[in-house]
Amino acid sequence: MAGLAGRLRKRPPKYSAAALAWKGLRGQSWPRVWRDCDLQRSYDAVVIGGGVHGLATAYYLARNHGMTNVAVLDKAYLGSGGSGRNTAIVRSNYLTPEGVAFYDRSVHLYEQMAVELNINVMFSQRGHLTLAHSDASLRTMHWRAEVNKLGGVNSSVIGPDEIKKECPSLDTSDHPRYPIQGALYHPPGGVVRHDAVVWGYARAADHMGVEMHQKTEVTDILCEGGDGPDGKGAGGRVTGVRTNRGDISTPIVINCTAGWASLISTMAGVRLPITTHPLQAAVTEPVKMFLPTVVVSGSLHVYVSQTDRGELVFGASVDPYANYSVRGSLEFTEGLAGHVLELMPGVSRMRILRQWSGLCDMTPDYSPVMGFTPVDGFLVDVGWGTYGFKAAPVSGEQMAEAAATGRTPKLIEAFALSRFDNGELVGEKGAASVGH
Amino acid sequence: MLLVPCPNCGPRNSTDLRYGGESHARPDPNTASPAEWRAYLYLRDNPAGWLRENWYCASGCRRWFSIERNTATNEFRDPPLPGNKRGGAA
Amino acid sequence: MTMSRQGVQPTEVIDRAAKLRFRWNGKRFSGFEGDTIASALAAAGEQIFSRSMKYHRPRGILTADYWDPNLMVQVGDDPNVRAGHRLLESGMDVRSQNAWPSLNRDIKAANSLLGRFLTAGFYYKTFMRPQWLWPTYERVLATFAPGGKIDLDTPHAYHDKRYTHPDVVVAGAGPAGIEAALAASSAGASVMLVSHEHSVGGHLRYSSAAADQAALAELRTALDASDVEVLTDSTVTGRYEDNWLGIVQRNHPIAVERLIKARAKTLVAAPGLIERPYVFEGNDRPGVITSGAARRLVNLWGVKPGERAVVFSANAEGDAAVADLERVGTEIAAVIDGRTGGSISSTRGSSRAVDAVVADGASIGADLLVVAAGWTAPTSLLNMAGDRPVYDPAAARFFPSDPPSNVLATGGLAGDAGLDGLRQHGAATGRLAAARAAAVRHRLQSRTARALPVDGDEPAWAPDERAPLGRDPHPELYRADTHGMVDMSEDISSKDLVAAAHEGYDSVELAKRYTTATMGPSQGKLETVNTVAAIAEARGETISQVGTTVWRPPYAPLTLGALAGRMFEPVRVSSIHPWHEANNVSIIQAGQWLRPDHYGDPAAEVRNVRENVGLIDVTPLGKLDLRGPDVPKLLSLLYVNKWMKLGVGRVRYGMMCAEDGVVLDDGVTGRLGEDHYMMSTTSSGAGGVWEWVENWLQTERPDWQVHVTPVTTAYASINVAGPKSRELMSGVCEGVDLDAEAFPYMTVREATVAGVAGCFMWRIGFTGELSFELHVPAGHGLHVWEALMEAGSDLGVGPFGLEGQRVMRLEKGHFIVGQDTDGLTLGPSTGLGSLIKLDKDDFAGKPELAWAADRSLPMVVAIQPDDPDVVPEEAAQIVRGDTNEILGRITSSRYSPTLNRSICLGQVEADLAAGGTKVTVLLESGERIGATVIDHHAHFDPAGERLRG
Amino acid sequence: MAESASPQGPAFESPVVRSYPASRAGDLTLSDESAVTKWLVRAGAEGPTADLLGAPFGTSLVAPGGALVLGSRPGEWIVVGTASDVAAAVAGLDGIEEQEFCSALDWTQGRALFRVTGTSAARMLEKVCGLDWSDHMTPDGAVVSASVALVTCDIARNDRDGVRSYLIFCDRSFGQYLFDALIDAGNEFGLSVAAASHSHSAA
Repeated sequence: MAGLAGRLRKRPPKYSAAALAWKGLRGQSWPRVWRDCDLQRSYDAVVIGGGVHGLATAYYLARNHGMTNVAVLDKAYLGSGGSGRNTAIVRSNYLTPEGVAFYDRSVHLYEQMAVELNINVMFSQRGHLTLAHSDASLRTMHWRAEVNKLGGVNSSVIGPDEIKKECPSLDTSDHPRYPIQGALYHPPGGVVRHDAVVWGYARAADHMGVEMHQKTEVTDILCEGGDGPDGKGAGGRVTGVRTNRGDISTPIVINCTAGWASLISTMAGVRLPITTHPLQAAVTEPVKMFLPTVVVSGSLHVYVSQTDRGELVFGASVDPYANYSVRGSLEFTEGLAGHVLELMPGVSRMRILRQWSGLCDMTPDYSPVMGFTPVDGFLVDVGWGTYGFKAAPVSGEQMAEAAATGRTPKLIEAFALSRFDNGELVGEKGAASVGH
Repeated sequence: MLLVPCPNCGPRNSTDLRYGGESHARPDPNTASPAEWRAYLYLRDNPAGWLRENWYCASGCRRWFSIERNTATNEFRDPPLPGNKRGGAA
Repeated sequence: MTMSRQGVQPTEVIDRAAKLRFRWNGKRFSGFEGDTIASALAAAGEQIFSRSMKYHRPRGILTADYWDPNLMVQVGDDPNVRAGHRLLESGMDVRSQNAWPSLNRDIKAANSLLGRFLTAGFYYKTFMRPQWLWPTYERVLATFAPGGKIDLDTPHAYHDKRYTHPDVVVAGAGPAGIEAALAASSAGASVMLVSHEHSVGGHLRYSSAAADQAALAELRTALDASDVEVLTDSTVTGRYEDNWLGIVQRNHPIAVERLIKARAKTLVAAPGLIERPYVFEGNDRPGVITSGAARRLVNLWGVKPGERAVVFSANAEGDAAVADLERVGTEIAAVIDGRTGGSISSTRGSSRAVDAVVADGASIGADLLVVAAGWTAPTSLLNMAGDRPVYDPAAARFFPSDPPSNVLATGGLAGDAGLDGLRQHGAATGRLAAARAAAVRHRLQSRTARALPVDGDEPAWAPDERAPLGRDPHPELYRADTHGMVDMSEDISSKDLVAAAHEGYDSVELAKRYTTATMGPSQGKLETVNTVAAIAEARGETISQVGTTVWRPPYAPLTLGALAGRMFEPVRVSSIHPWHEANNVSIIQAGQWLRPDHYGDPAAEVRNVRENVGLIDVTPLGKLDLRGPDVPKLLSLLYVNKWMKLGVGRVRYGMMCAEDGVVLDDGVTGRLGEDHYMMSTTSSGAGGVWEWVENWLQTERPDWQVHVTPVTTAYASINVAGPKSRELMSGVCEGVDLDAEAFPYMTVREATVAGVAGCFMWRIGFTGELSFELHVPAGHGLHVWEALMEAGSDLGVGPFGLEGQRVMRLEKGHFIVGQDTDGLTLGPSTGLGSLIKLDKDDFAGKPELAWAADRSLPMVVAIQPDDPDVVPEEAAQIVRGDTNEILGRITSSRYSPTLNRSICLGQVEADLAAGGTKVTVLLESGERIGATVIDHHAHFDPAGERLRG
Repeated sequence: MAESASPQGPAFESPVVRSYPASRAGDLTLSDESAVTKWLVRAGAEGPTADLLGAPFGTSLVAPGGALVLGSRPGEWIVVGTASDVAAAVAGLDGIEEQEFCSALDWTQGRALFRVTGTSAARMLEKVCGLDWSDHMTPDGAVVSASVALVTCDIARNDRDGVRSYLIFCDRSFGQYLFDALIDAGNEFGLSVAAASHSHSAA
């Protein structure tokens, strides 16, 4: 841990109501939430991507494995990618046992996050409804509920009357084109203030000596011994990364990017089962609270929740064609509005205020690609599709363990890149519904 | 709404077409190794730039065609070629 | 501040003869036709219109237009209405938002005393413990949510949409925009001019200068005489790929709001400029207004904004405001000139007093403070086109840098000039837009088969030879020597922003996210540049160094109703549908199809089929007409089994797998003639299989001679099933020998049924009974169905629906693709592995299916609960004993009226697939029951004697 | 290999089963022409069949005998008219089979056919279809396939006496839905439902 002592800092003031009051009275200001550091020539590990996954990985490397000589590199600012563009939904009601166990751990970590990181991430476990509009989707809901229960996850199928009780704004009559026949109800599901998660991990990692480097773009990954050009590719090992701020030598590089996962992995000569599609989202003007739960409709490809500020936040399924531009489209908001009004006719006078999009790395089996690659020292935490945010804490924890111990933790064995060589894909593909 | 230059219909709204993904040759099913076949099924170049890909003019001429598009800027390189290779698993 | 209506103004837009009565917070008010809600209230002396989000500070008019953050009101069930823009209507019920118990006495105003503690982002730093209390905290915080109320009973009023393809769309109808539209139109282009305001003219509308009024009259006359399509009270909300534009029309006669989707060949962006508030202590006090607000109030609605005014002016508009105010008798206490270093430090005073404190500390008594501190260029449409506008400190605003060449900027967005200069630039822009549109049109026509042929080469892309507009120098006035509100709708002060920057949230995006500045209803139209300026100041950098944030669509908010429009939801019905509807049918939606689920008693329908004969309408069954010499090769390529030797009149079952070996679809295909086949697919798979077939033919085997035509609804499909079906058919059928030997199972014949020629009759069925599947020319489907019903009346014929069929197919153990299989189910898992012929040269998915042979795969099996009365839920899990280890699941289950017991299909791990294996099924109730895997998929008639009958 | 013409026997049942008030013929009229004989011909985009039928992709013409031939796709034609007119138009195909691979099938039962006529017909279509209906992009005689109210249709511009008129073909099962969607789109322009014109070739 070269130079660690030199860069450790005295613990800054904790956040609390008392501290707020004190500083308020004294008119004092708060210290920087994380430091600006010079880029070192060498680190024990380099994490590419300053989003929730990269920051959580760095945090757990330091907290659980004492690896603090770690740099997190982001080509823009922290949380500038999917972390700040998602709809902040957290749930664990997946279809497969491996998925359920994994996301259940994530929910558990989210529940403790505010205290552990000493920042209010506003995890609002308001309940999560996945609506079913057909026999087929209702069957899938039952399937998920049964697997969830076996995994110890609170999840059950409820009927239109109970749905109406949980969420009065939904049209549970049999009139609409897509009548609501039932829903998978998941009480622990909810929403989190996504930016706070970014800042919380960054601040906590910073306290332990991890360095956050913004506006630091990785332009190449340096390898030796691989079967490809420049020693890249299978059989080789990582020696460092090249950035717009100079070269860094490191034995471990962890690709925690979304949207650029293929491009970064190509730098190490690793090809991925990923295509990148934008996922769009939109927010309305605020109105007084009326939507108590998170509502998802797989068949209608829409999910919606109301923020504490009173806005409705919407998302849909990814754009139909592969694309790296995040400009957003009109047809997205049109389809979205139509589907929302199918569910909640009463909101037709609410106005869309802003739309945006983020990049999603879609895999063939709707499951991530995590862990080791054919290049020694190059790890991936990618392919997060539309469900990366909810997995951030557990991914960070597991990736940190993999990087620190050199062994694949049980919880992520199913998500190994090698499954695509032997054709043993993850069964989340069985659930034909948007992954929110 | 992206305009996709269909070789038969001319420029059409992207919602009139079905996206067929990256174009690449289908390996010989009788000689392909598991690695080759699964690369064909699953692995993608996914570049941020020029990409040859397949489209199906579903609402128009109902013809599959292959064309180069820049995935960062959404420009197309005319003219598209009819037919060409398929885009992997259904 | 005391506003009041004055004498008639030459420029006013109100009709004083037309009085409109309305309610404001329950009290009666009146205004005139042409008033906005806000101008009518202002004329009546109202000064507080809303309470601020966090501190609940009283707020009055700031800009008196669409973007005014303080004028959000509730009108009936319509929340967040822009009172500065929405025209007054008789009988409106207008209420203030975000105030409790009343606008003038708001209890939460106490928050302002806590301001120092409620700094931006304070909520991130507290409420962490005790954790169990957070939900309570959250509920309290949520009560601070701003905005109006929605009425969940609001009906989805009529909305619809329109597509249009004009050559040129001009966004903004100020003098430059109008000239651009006129010039483009006279150059032969089709033009759509979109005015955000209720009438065209831009800033000329509220200028009292004679020259401006003359020009306005001239422009309006020219527009009326032109072919330009003018949309008022409409906004170009977004510019998307290839100049695809969203335009919201708020004043359409038949639609509440109409969304227009325009594919413009060129777009002219002429939105003008938005006046920027100035940041100083007390800048959000009612009575502090922009110079534009003052001029609009006076000139458009004849409202005197105050009795005694201090005017802070840094530009000509501010000076013009002074003249307008004097004309309506507002006493000008002082004019402080921002161009010569003058400044405002703060305002003092209570209720109606707005005393201005200037730099030297002197206080000037007044009830109105008019501020003209500069402009924000609303570059939104350019941002959406990929442009990154650049900041010019000398002019104190952003300018376009390099937009795509089919997007042209003019008017204040592009630069400064006198009226004539602006008009000339607008006209030049219009001519350029028309010239480039002509080139685009030429290209479109030359590449579109159906279009009018064009002769000659495509016109060259017209070069931009417009004389550029100048840039008037303007002082950089963002913040005075005190701190004040930057974002009025979010209650974010410059102090908050500086603190956030010092805390490390020092990029514009981070600061925005942390403080929520610019996130409110005006989306930064007023706040963005002041926000950037505050961050730049905190970082000791220039605005150019800090850069700006990206403006995202929409430019102006639009309702979900407008975006949804008419919600087109195509439904498909068979030609027999009218009969079902007249016969107590219970309909089930299957994708786009409306299908009979049952007619009251599905169990009885099953028994009737088993004992007598039943009819089911299976029209949605996918049907592909295949013609040509190479059809057998095609079938061999797409199905896993063999097809080269299928004789004419023969029918065969086939299973399709995708290239990854996963089951894609199944069905029977029959050979109708030498080179003529009919393929049937699952109902849900019909569209996908057709595309799949075309894909192989067009891309992998283009040399094959096969023509594929979807004929799913060219035929009404009726399955006649039951022991008495042959007897029934013999009564209505001509031209075919129905005898079992002449017309055996798995064959097809052409026949005339009930006088309808050209029917195809297949000896197949899903029910396991002797059955005839009729494909009747669709235009005669109802006739044939009714004829069968009549002919079979003495045989006890009755209809049966999908539910009955589901039960019978389950009794027979037929799996359903997508229910008993899933997205990972490989061909052999269906139990039909013997169908897969790996000795074929090639077929879809062959390699995976070959390798699958060596893998231990989950299997589809028939399962019977040991207790015949227990029906496990579909999706009930199969587990190992008392553990939670999942070994499989029930995929289909029903109570069989034929066997009087529960029956299932399920997927289990390979080592449980053998007949006789005992398994444990976990019911939803939590109870675990025993069940047995049976050695054949068929629970009923495994030998298939009945269907061969 | 042309099949026998549409089956004789009971009367043809249109997919449009609802009845509509017989209102005065407004400027804009919609009629249900589903009973008309429609054949689908397939062959190479160039070759003897293409030469016989004329009407390259995107265009239409009136065949000798009066049937309307639409170049609906490359190497694909829809022939519309009375049974005898259509039979006459496709009669020549039998001789061609030796020269190239071609096929023809009677599609009368499979496709609904509507005609909308009136000066505002294009404005009406603008509400349900995203194509450019201007004279330079879709002149009289033009043929195109597109989504109309989310149903894929073949559309031919076939003006009547100089007045804009469009033939719209869709899968029979969508017929009732599409007919109602067109009526809704036309209300704004005073659309009225007219009786089938039984005149299907160019004026």
